Amino acid sequence: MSFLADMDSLVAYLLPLAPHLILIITALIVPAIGFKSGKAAAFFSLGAGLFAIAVTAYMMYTGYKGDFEGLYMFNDFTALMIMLFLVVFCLVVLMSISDSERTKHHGEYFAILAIATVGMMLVCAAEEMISLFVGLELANIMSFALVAFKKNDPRSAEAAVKYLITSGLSTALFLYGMSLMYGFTGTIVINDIIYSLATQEITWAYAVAVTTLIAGSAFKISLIPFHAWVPDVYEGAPTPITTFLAVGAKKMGFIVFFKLFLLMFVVVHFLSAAAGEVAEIHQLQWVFALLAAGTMTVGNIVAISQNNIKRMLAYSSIAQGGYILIVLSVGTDYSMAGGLLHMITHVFMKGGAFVVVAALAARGLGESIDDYKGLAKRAPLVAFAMMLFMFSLAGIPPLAGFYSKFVLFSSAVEGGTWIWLVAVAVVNSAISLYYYARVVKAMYVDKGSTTERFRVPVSFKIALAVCAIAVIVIGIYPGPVMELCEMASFEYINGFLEWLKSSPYV
Amino acid sequence: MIPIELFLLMSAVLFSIGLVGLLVRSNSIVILMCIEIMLNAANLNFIAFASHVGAPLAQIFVITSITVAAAEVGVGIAILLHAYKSKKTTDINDLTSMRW
Amino acid sequence: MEFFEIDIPFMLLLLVLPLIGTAFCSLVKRDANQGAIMFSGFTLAVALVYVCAMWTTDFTESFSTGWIETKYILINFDLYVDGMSMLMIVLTALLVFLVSIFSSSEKHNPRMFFAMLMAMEVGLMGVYMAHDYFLFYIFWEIVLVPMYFLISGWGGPRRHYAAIKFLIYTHVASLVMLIGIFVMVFEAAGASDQLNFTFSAVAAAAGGFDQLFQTAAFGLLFFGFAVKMPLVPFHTWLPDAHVEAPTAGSVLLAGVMLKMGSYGIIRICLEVLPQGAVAWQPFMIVVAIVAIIYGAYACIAQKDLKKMVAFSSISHMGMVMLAIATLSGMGIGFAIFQMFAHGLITAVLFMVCGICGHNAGTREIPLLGGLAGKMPIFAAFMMFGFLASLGLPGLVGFVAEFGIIMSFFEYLLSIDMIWPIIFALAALLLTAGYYLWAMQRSIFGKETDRIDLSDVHDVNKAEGFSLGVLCALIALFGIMPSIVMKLIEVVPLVISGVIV
Amino acid sequence: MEFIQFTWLIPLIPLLAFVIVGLFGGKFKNGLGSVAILSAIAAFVLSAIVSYEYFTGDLFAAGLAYIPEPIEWIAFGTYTLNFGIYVDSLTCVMMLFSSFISMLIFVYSIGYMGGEGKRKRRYYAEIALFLAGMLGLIVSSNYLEMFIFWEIMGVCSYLLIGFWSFKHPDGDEASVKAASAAKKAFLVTRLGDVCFMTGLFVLLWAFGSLDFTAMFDDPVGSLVNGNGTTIMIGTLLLFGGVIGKSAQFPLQDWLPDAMAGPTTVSALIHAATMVKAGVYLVARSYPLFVQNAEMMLIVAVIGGVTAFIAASMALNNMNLKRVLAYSTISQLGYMIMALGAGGYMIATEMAHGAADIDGAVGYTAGVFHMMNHAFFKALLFMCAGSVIHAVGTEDMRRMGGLGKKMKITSWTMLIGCLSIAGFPFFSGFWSKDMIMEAVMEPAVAGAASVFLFLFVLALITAFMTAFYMFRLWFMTFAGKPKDEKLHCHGESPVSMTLPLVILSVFAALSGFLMFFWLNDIITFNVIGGAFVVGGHGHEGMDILHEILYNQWTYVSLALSLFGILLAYLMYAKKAIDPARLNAGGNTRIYRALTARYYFPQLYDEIALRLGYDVAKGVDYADRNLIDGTVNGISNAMMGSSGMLRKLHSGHVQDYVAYMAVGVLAVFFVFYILIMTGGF
Repeated sequence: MSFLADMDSLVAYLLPLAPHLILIITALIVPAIGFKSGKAAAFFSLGAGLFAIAVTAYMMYTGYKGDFEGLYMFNDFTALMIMLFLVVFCLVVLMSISDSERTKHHGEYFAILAIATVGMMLVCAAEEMISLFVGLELANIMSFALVAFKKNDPRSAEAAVKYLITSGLSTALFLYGMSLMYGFTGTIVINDIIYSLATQEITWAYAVAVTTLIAGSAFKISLIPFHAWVPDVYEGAPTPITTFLAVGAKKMGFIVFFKLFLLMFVVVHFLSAAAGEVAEIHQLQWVFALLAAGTMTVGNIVAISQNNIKRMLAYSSIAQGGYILIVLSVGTDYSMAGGLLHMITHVFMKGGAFVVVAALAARGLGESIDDYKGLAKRAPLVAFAMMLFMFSLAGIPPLAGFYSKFVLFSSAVEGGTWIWLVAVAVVNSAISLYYYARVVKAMYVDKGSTTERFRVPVSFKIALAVCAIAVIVIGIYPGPVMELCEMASFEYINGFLEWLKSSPYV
Repeated sequence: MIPIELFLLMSAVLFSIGLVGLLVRSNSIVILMCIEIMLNAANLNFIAFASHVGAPLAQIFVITSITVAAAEVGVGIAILLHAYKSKKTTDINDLTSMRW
Repeated sequence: MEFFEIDIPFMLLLLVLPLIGTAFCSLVKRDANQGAIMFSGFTLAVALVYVCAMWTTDFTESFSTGWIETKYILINFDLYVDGMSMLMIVLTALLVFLVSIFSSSEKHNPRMFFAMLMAMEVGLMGVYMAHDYFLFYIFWEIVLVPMYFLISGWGGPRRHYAAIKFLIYTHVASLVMLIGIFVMVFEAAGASDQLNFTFSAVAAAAGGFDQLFQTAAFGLLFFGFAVKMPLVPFHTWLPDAHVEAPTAGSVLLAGVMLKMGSYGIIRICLEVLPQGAVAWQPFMIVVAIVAIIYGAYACIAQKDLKKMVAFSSISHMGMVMLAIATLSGMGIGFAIFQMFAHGLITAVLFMVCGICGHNAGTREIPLLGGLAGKMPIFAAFMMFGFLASLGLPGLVGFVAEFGIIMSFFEYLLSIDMIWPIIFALAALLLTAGYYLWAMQRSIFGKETDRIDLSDVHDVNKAEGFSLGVLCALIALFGIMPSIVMKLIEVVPLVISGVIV
Repeated sequence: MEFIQFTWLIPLIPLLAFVIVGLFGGKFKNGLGSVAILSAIAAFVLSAIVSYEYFTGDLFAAGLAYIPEPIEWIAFGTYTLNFGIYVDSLTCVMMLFSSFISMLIFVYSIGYMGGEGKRKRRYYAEIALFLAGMLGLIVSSNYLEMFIFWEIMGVCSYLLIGFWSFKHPDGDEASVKAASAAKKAFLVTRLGDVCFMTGLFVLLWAFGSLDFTAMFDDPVGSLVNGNGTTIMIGTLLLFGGVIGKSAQFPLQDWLPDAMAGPTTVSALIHAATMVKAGVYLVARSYPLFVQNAEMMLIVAVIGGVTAFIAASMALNNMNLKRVLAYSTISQLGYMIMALGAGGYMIATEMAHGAADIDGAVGYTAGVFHMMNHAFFKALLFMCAGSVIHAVGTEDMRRMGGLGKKMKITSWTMLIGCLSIAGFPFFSGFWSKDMIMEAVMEPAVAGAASVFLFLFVLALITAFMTAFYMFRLWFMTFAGKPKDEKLHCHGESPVSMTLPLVILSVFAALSGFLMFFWLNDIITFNVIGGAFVVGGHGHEGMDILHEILYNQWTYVSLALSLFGILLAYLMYAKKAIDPARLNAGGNTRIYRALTARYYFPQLYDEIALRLGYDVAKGVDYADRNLIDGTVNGISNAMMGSSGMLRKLHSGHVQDYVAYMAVGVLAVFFVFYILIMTGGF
């Protein structure tokens, strides 16, 4: 009996890491399957991903909150993010099932994918710097490998090299920042770091530390001017991996920002409120505002003149990063909810767009926008889905992208300080409409060279269907998802405030 | 006892050297080494602080980061090899097929 | 009334029928035009039943159901219909029905074409019924997409330029409007951290808005609406869009889409931000006068018949703005009247332009001449439309113009400054001038030899029908304006009550 | 009272005819002209019955008007605008002669427009609408209603003047001219109409209503806002409408051009309907006009000047119809002048606080002359029409000696000329002398020396009228044919000559009506401070006495006789060569007259500068400034996009450099913010 009891305790002990463990185990098994057939490996990892989602959802549903040795925690916020990454994982796996670009090493491919996902999930869950760093690097290193996976295409290798070097620099910056941070704070537990960051008066060394930290994670989010690698890598990488980077790895950087800086602002405001002063705006919020404005502007403007659709989407996802960064400058839990929501919708619309690209590539269509002319005649449903994703990205109602932008922008209006930022964002999303509409026009209005129809592989069809339905449903009935995000953000920020109140600091 | 500032200065110099190398050298292997230098500059910081406040956590961090760096280099070399196979060069200035 | 006890589905019909129509038209193998005519016909019937009910008892219908309710956001699916929106709804239903008939012989990708028409109808209906800012904005934006496709898919030579210009320009405007909405909603929410996007909630809190805030918010919203109307100098998307758009597109664009702007001003700006309106009144007056005169003058210089008509609708929407800017119950009433009248008249004008371009092969006035000989019926319709548009008494346009200038006159008397009335009167003269000039050069005079008129044919049955119905209505409401006025009476008195 | 309550049918019958003809006329060969004619006859008969009932009824005896309860047309704000019927003696006279003459003209059209084929339908439809407009205007019971019909008439005139705007019998040139003439007519009258409309605004604001009943009894008392000055402004604006419609100075210019239309249309416009509407408006609004003496002075002066100028322009014109057109303008000037003079008397007396004012001669004379003029001008135009119908040209220089070929036409036309020239005992004689008297009255009363001047103008005009009318007659009918090529196919068909004969009777004798019937009908008195139209007239014998024992009568008579004689000498006897007088048409005055005192050039210039040039400027600004800005922005976007994308050079070390720069930038921004403490 004691054994069973031990089993129970063991389960209880590992429960916070359940989703991670599922994927790790998958990663260990998949290569073995992969030797026999790539498809089987794909379906196995897909199943594992779905199972992990189910488990996470159930844990969240039961309101489970857990902590693993003070290293990793499991709460609504992490659960939501973990599910997000798992969804990305499943999406990418779906896209990879019949990926003609990959010739061999199917098993390894999915294993690496799983490990990368685990890395991102660890970042969500990390409670102190080491595990954060490990998670980041795990995801990073795996993505180099994945980017290079298109053996027969030199562009893939080039992309991998560029990614390797730039991200190496970012890692160095991040690590350097953390080291200095440790110097000031003498701790690597994030909550303590946040508190001392918020309370310490700011010296130039402090500024260096913070700057390098920002730079390190700004690379992941590809903020201006840390974005230069994005178009090349997105173009060169296998399309599923591009998706993985665009809708997955990007979010990792945001989570780092949320973990370090958003909470820091919360503390600042909380303390000033406690001291009965008016909450003045932290300088970093201005920095983030400027970064956001610059990012969305440059991203959108450069995207106008892109002819390769993958590059165009790359720039558009840079711009989307800019939108989400608004959260950092606003720093309310409402805006954070908007940010999370936009992350989720972004998964589906941008992911969907890439699925279309991959699906068409699987049928030998090029990546230039001109190759999409007359698509509405050739593959009506795919074209329709693509139109949905484009308009959703542009923020045309009643689609998911519109609603998340709606919440995001509206949150920035509060207080009136950031209304200029909203204005910039608004103008930008108008500009973005130009190049999104360009794709739609190519598909629906322009005449194609040929009109013979073709059908895309079923796995892509499923992926498309999932994304399209998600985009429509979230657009028309965003209530539940919105509630999830609000719950997560509220729980995240308030949980921290609770900790702060109970902590010896106040 | 040696003042901590010296260590910080040292690591800063190391970091800068790495960055400059990263900027000017064209051989991708060397660039990889520069990155290593920068990482180690950070590690030096950690060690310095650790000995300064006498906390073990930082040393754990250093060990971890060395491991990670090793992994990174491993994958990095593999990728460079792959690039060399397809492009027959280790000069990153030849890797400019994707631009604009 | 008993009949409307079961009104929940009944009111939604106005949205659902076109929606089904859209799906139907895009899915059927052929005869999409029949589908469009059928569904728009049903919608029209429903709208007419409503308007009759309204005409007997001037009631206002509303329908509300929860939609999105979270910790931070409350958005309801609220619909509300009163005289003003009813007029616009009937107009929409009528015009969509008529243009579906008018262009029922569309050859190029008819399924898509008629699907787009029906989609337009959904959006327009929604805008005029929505009573929740989120909903309002959604429909407001939905309208853009089908119009974009109509222009860029079935338009003239420069259609891509015109379409994208239309899309971006109006999109920017609506986003600015959206900011205005956010600002208002936040102000209304006050301390509570739940943003309530329903009209009713904002209206309830509107009393507490202070002058400065109202002025600012009014500015944001007004810009959004002004681009849509459009007012000079935010109008340049309109002529291009009109010139390139297919006839059906132009008719809906000028007939009901421009009205969205003025509708918004009356429905939102004036009801919620009266003090802001007062603060902006001088500006509005000036802008309106500029639009009127500028539009009229621009018309004189135009070579393209359709472009001329486009500018004329800028001028006439300026009239609407002028009436609204008087901020008097009478003025707003006649603004609505003019919106309705202009909707009917401009539809005729654009249909005529379309026929001219299609049958005679060109719309360039210098190339035309003496068409009346070859196409008498066309000439008759054209003349009727032009005369109606220049405000001939006995036709609907006159009533509107008379009332608008009268209310403007009263406003001027109230501020002891009469001379600006000159502009309004000059506009009347200019309008007559460019219409008569265009008529003289296009349908009168010696038969042109610059284009080949050997095989031109007169209007066909479908075109004749739609034009005939419109002309009949123009005459009817011109002779018995009280029919329309009775519906309007419900609205502006309420609003003018709000005006401080 | 049975029929009078069906007065609303009078305008409605022609309106129905318009609808019927317009819809179904195409099916029939003669375009359902019969329907139009029948409607005119019906309208005339009905108006005759109505008039009879009104005059025999006790309302007339009581000096009241028949005003049934109006129906509400539209209500807004505090105002209610109605549609109603207003029948008093003025209404009756107007509708009687206009419907009667229109009826004759319609009949005449059978012959005249015989050759039009399919387009008869359009013609008949439009003239029916025209008549409907006029009758509606006459019976309407408030100004807005009046304005609506007024405008409808304007459109009809536009359509009818432009009837030949494509496929003109005289070829393309003429058709282009017709089109532009139609446009001019509409625009000029539109200018007047805008004044009219503004007047409506002022009055509506002042009285709070536009119903005659509300405005006419003691107007100053029934004011809601404003004062006498407001009425002055309002009436002035109304009179602006009159100037446009009745082609008074300075807007007289459109009427001669309007000759481009068919002659029947000219007859309709000049005799029965359109231009009379202006005079009618003045007569109808007398209660408002007489509130201010200055107002009436203005009216009178405008009338006198118009009369003189128009007559002078007719002196040397060679176009048959244009001469008639000028004569119309000048005769209208007479009427307006008379109304002004009469009103001036009343106004001054009212200003002195007289409660009972004996009816103004001016009013009677003006309306009376309007009726007579209707008869003889219709006659003249129809004669001219039948001449043109016969010879196919309007140029008098090519005519001559037609008298032998067209007996009836020439004789009837002679009657017309005598009548308009004021030859004794023809209708024109009486009314013109009453006008002289009316103008003289204030002059001798010393109220204003202006009237002396006007009187002189009137005298000269009388002389000129006689001269140019007979010049016309002699050049056309007397002598021998000048142009051999000109083929004249004899007398016109009976459908055309019959109306001529009937009208000539009226033109000759209608003047005598004044002595036993009209004297008690065309009157305007102030009794007990209230305005009374009709009744309380002078005895016919008194009027006769007045005229015959007035020395000025003989002066004017002498002048007109001299004019006739002069014309005879110049154009029939050829004793005097006109060329000697005007140096072969090279004197400045001659050229000024042929150029109509350069009015057309002036107006064209104004229209060009104020209209087209400004429009060009606006268009330029629109294309380049406003739209240029919009396109400029988008181009700037494109350009910067093209430039920025070049930064992505593909060299990874550049990317690293950007990152390094980025780090520094973030650091410095952050540090500066720390120093400055945020924005």
